[in-house]
Amino acid sequence: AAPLSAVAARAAAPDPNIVPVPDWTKTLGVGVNNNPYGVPSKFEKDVVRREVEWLTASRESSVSFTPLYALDGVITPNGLCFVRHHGGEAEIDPDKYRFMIHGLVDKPLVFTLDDIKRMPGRVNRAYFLECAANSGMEWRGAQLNGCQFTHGMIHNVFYTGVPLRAFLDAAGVKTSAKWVLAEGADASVMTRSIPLHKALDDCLVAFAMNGEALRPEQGYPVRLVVPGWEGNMWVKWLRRLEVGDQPWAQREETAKYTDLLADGRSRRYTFIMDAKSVVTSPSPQAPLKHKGPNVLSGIAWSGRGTIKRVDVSLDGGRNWTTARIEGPAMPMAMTRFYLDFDWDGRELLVQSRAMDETGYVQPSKAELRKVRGENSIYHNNGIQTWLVHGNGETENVEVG
Amino acid sequence: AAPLSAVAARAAAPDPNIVPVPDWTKTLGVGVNNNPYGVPSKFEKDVVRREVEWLTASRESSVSFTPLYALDGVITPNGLCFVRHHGGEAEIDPDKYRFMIHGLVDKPLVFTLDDIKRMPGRVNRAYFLECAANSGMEWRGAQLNGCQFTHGMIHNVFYTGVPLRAFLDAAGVKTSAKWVLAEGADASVMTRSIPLHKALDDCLVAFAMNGEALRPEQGYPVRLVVPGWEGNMWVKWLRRLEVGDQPWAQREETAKYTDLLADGRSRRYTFIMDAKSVVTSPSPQAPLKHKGPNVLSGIAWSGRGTIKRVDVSLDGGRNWTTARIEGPAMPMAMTRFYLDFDWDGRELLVQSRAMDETGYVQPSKAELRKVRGENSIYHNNGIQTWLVHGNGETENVEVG
Amino acid sequence: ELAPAAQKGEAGKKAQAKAEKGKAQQAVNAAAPAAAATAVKVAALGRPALAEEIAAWDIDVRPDGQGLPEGKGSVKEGEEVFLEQCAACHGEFGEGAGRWPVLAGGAGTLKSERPEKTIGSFWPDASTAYDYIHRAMPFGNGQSLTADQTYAIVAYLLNLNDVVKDDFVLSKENFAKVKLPNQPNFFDDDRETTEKAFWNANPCMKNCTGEVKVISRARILDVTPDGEQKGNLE
Amino acid sequence: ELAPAAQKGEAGKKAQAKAEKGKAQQAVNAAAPAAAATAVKVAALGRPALAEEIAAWDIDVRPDGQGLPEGKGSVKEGEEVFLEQCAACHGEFGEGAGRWPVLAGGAGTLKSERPEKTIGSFWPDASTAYDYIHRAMPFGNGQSLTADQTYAIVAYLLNLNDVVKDDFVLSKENFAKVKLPNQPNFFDDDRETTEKAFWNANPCMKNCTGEVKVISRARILDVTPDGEQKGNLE
Ligand code: HEC
Ligand code: HEC
Ligand SMILES: [Ca+2]
Ligand SMILES: [Ca+2]
Ligand SMILES: [Ca+2]
Ligand SMILES: [Ca+2]
Ligand SMILES: [Ca+2]
Ligand SMILES: [Ca+2]
Ligand SMILES: [Co+2]
Ligand SMILES: [Co+2]
Repeated sequence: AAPLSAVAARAAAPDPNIVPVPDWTKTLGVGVNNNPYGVPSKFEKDVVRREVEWLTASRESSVSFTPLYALDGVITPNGLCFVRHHGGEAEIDPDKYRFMIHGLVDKPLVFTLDDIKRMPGRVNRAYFLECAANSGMEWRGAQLNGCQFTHGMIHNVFYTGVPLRAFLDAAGVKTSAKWVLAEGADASVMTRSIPLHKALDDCLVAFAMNGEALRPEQGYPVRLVVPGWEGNMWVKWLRRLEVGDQPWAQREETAKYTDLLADGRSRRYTFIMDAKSVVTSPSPQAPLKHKGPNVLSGIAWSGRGTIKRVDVSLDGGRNWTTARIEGPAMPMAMTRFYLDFDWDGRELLVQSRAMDETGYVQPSKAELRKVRGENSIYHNNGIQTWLVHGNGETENVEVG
Repeated sequence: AAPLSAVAARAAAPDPNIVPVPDWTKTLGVGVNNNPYGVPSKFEKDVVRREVEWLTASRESSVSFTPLYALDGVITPNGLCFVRHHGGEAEIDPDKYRFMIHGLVDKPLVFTLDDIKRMPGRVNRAYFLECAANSGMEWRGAQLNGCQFTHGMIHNVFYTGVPLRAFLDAAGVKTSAKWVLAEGADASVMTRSIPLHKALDDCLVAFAMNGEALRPEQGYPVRLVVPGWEGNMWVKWLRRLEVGDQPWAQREETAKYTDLLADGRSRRYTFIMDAKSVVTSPSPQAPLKHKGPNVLSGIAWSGRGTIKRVDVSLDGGRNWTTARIEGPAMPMAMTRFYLDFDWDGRELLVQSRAMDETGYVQPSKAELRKVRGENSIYHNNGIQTWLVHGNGETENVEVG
Repeated sequence: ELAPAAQKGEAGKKAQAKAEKGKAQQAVNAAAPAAAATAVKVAALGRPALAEEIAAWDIDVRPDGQGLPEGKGSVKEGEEVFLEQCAACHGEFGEGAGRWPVLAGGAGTLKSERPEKTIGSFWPDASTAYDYIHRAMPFGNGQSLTADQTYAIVAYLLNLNDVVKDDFVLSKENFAKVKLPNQPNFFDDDRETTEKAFWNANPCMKNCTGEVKVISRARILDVTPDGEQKGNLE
Repeated sequence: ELAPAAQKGEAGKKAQAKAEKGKAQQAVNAAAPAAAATAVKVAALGRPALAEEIAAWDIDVRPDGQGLPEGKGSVKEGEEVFLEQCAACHGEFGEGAGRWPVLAGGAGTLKSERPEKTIGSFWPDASTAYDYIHRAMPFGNGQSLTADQTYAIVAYLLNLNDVVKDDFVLSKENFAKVKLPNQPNFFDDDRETTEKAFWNANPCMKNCTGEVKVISRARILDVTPDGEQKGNLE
């Protein structure tokens, strides 16, 4: 076992990684355009999206999770944004892409991708996208040993796009309109009903993410952005918007994405993602490796606005310390927090608790179960606990 | 030729991309984890970094340029960040990585990568990195027909790292210290002298970019971040920091990165990158394709702080309109601007002019030549002109 | 060193010298004044959608019957199509094969520890079954069923769920009469009222709980892919 | 549907039931109070660097001679090594082969249209040649030259640049005496003074120029890779 002292030991002999000079300093590396489109270091090959195969019957209707434990900062790299499909990944020729708007409008219209890119009012905004089923496997107790699996259905991306409002204005919305239906061009022909007020407020028709074209698995060439609301509504491969006077009761808003409570009743139209957070390091896939100084790193987000504060507990929720929010804290965007701490090797029960600008405080799992039971599947924003053992190994546990 | 009317024509027959329903809506696409680390759509295969082969004798000491014309928003995707090496791309095993700090310090120290990640005070910041030689080929007149080549030695990334100051504090800087030397572990063993005040101010020892580990071609596992200052100083594969009382007159700060003026004298230590901007669309690689509404998109940045205003001219600098800054305008970070405009097919001479928070106004090329001549190579921040022809084709030109 | 293209410079210089001055002149004179160039007419983008185009994509069906096509189908006919095209995944009686979804049964389970949420036990609207089956089933071959086939399959599934009798024939006309039993148990989002307690300006910071016990451990359940990475204390 | 792992749930439930309560108890009691956990000693990270380690990496040479190793080398010796290891790229007389860098000549060209910037015509400090050649040359095999070889090559390059005579022997001791001719022509960044005119709170917005002419066109020079993409007006 390592000594408890946090001071690094004096090296007895020169470090073989310093003397002699390493090979990479003595021979030329590959040229500047070895990869015209760059890829991560081979030493990072484990930092990938992962599936949980027992979750669904088919890989075309499944999910692969963001490796949150290995990421830092505020942006999710495009190649690591979690993926959830219901009919596989549509591969759309951008020249053949069309977007139709019709229903309760004065002029039903068809737009090409070029048309969308020519619309005035283009904006750039960072938003988190969280699947309402994120942490859904954890309602009945700790199940999956890694924040990639417990919390990896979230990503945070800078979108470039045009306010959906511009398209509604172009078509001319009739006064009787109250809802819109967004529809994808993939094999699931994904649909969701969205209240007109949200569509007119801050939704985007986005064609770029983190600076480049949308990725195919994120809806290339065009997806809907529905800030702060559950990810399933952010229709990918957007082909159609119908304006109507009532919701459509589509499968994804009735059979799914409704929240069954303990009394057998079900809450529907639970669009907003409540404030939530998770410590990404330490976590089961990112155990503590050293005593002494350590940096606890985590993410927090809220569908109701900006994260104002994150508290961290190292003793299972008995005592809390306010963490340092680092980097931009933008409304409805993932926010990074850190706690610098000194570890003497004692077991820890690590938790984080997010607060947003509306004063909402992320509840404990017990508090959440008390009002919702264990059968909601969706919207599990309860406080996560990681048990850090004396040897640094970290487990997903629940405390009570 | 297209009619001048900006109103789209009524389709005579149903669009074959709508009726019948496209194949991608009728058959399942690939599964959710087809690419555990995702890649762009095959339809975006031309959006890559490009070299200009005649520029240098060897591809290990060369540059490949960011395809700015195809990008939007404020972030540069990691795979498309321009690359400049002097000895190829070092491929470093993170477990064997070491960072040494010595010289005029109380305690010379060696850090592992884990040590760096355990340092308190980790931060997340977005900064542009511009090579001082960006636009260097354009001093004597319009040369390269595309903003990828004229302006593509810039990228903008969110870094995660530790203030360099923390390492200097740990080692204990002696009172006689005035400069530091940063050195890379690549085959060029790249070195630059940096004033101590900058090192103590806002420099970062960074290990992540845009949320994930640094890319190999950007210095994996650790690079220096020197906000607002010329890119060559942002030493990649950082292995060593020596503290001293004078600059080292290294090759990159004497033979190179000094600015030869018309009178034969040379300006040195020109670290700050002056305010600059360029219209990325339209541009030679992104011609106008339609009359009627269009979105002009561009980027602006300044090493002296935040971009406060960008003006756009469509008539070669005679008249200017203030563009819309869109998305976050962060200090020493790339800032996006747009101008929504209606094009009737007349020839345009497109320019943009950046202003920063210090009141610095990006000069015209003529103004710049007047004070510097044509032999500086570095720090060409003159206003760029694109000539848009009546058929939409766009050329790099200079006006006088 | 990134110097100007010296080797091509001479040719370039010459070419520049004879640069078409007339053309440049024109470019300048013709340039749109900045003011005019920024007057954008939004109405200019997009083109009118044709009725046939809307019809090709407007496949949704609402609870009030909007979107239902002409057609009809019996439980018996539905059983036939279902056995051919659906049963392999969903079971002959909608009981689900392997991990594929269960479509029938589950009545009375919604308050239990393991609710079985099917069309009969959970779904609020029969229109959703019509919409979804025509839209996305059979999995990988969506929009291949005719209207009559879809009516028939929905009739069969309603029958499996004890909502309609064995001799029932579903049609556009009688669709509105079909009511699913769990419909009354849905209510709209009320979290801001019922979960008001989660808004709290001063959450507890010190000695917030009594004794804290680990009550559940993912490691013991052991369903995580790849197992887990071990700690590596140095 | 992403439901809890029902198929493994039973085993899990049982396992949880017997979750080691003793261990959990310990975890809680032993948890560091948050206050203590945040007291970080910065000094704790990093370990002292050994003298041999510093020596292995501290290869820089400064204009004042700091960093120069013991050793010496003559122009003649330098010529030999240079012809063997350098001339293939840089030419026998430092004149450069193909596009590889020129190392000698260029005197008097700095004000001309095509300045030739070499060690002799441009570089301010001879120490830079020592530092860089030992650090990074021969290209792809840096740090392979001995101190004597490096002194000799620098002597040879100084000689090619007419800075030292043919019989010169460069050494640690006489290094400080070598002065490069262009040294006095370097001055520190003064843009905030000399380019003060670029700060301007109210840049011109209307009718700022007279007639605007295209005076230079990249297309005519035609040195762009891949040629260019054509416009595609519809
Ligand atoms: C190859 C397997 C397969 C076949 C064949 C198939 N399905 Fe499905 N079915 C699925 C999958 C997978 C899902 C879930 C898709 C998802 O969640 O994205 C599903 C979902 C459904 C649902 C929704 C279940 C729920 O609870 O939300 C219904 C209803 C359904 N299928 C009906 C049918 C009918 C009717 C047919 C035949 C016409 C059919 N299926 C054929 C695989 C299949
Ligand atoms: C295989 C080709 C090659 C060989 C052999 C080679 N060099 Fe170089 N040399 C280069 C390249 C390429 C550069 C420019 C590197 C850069 O800019 O990153 C360079 C740069 C230099 C420079 C700096 C030039 C300037 O203006 O900044 C000097 C001095 C130099 N070499 C000296 C030498 C000496 C001395 C040797 C032999 C001991 C040598 N070179 C062998 C390719 C070579
Ligand atoms: Ca409809
Ligand atoms: Ca029955
Ligand atoms: Ca295990
Ligand atoms: Ca030194
Ligand atoms: Ca001579
Ligand atoms: Ca050409
Ligand atoms: Co919901
Ligand atoms: Co400079």
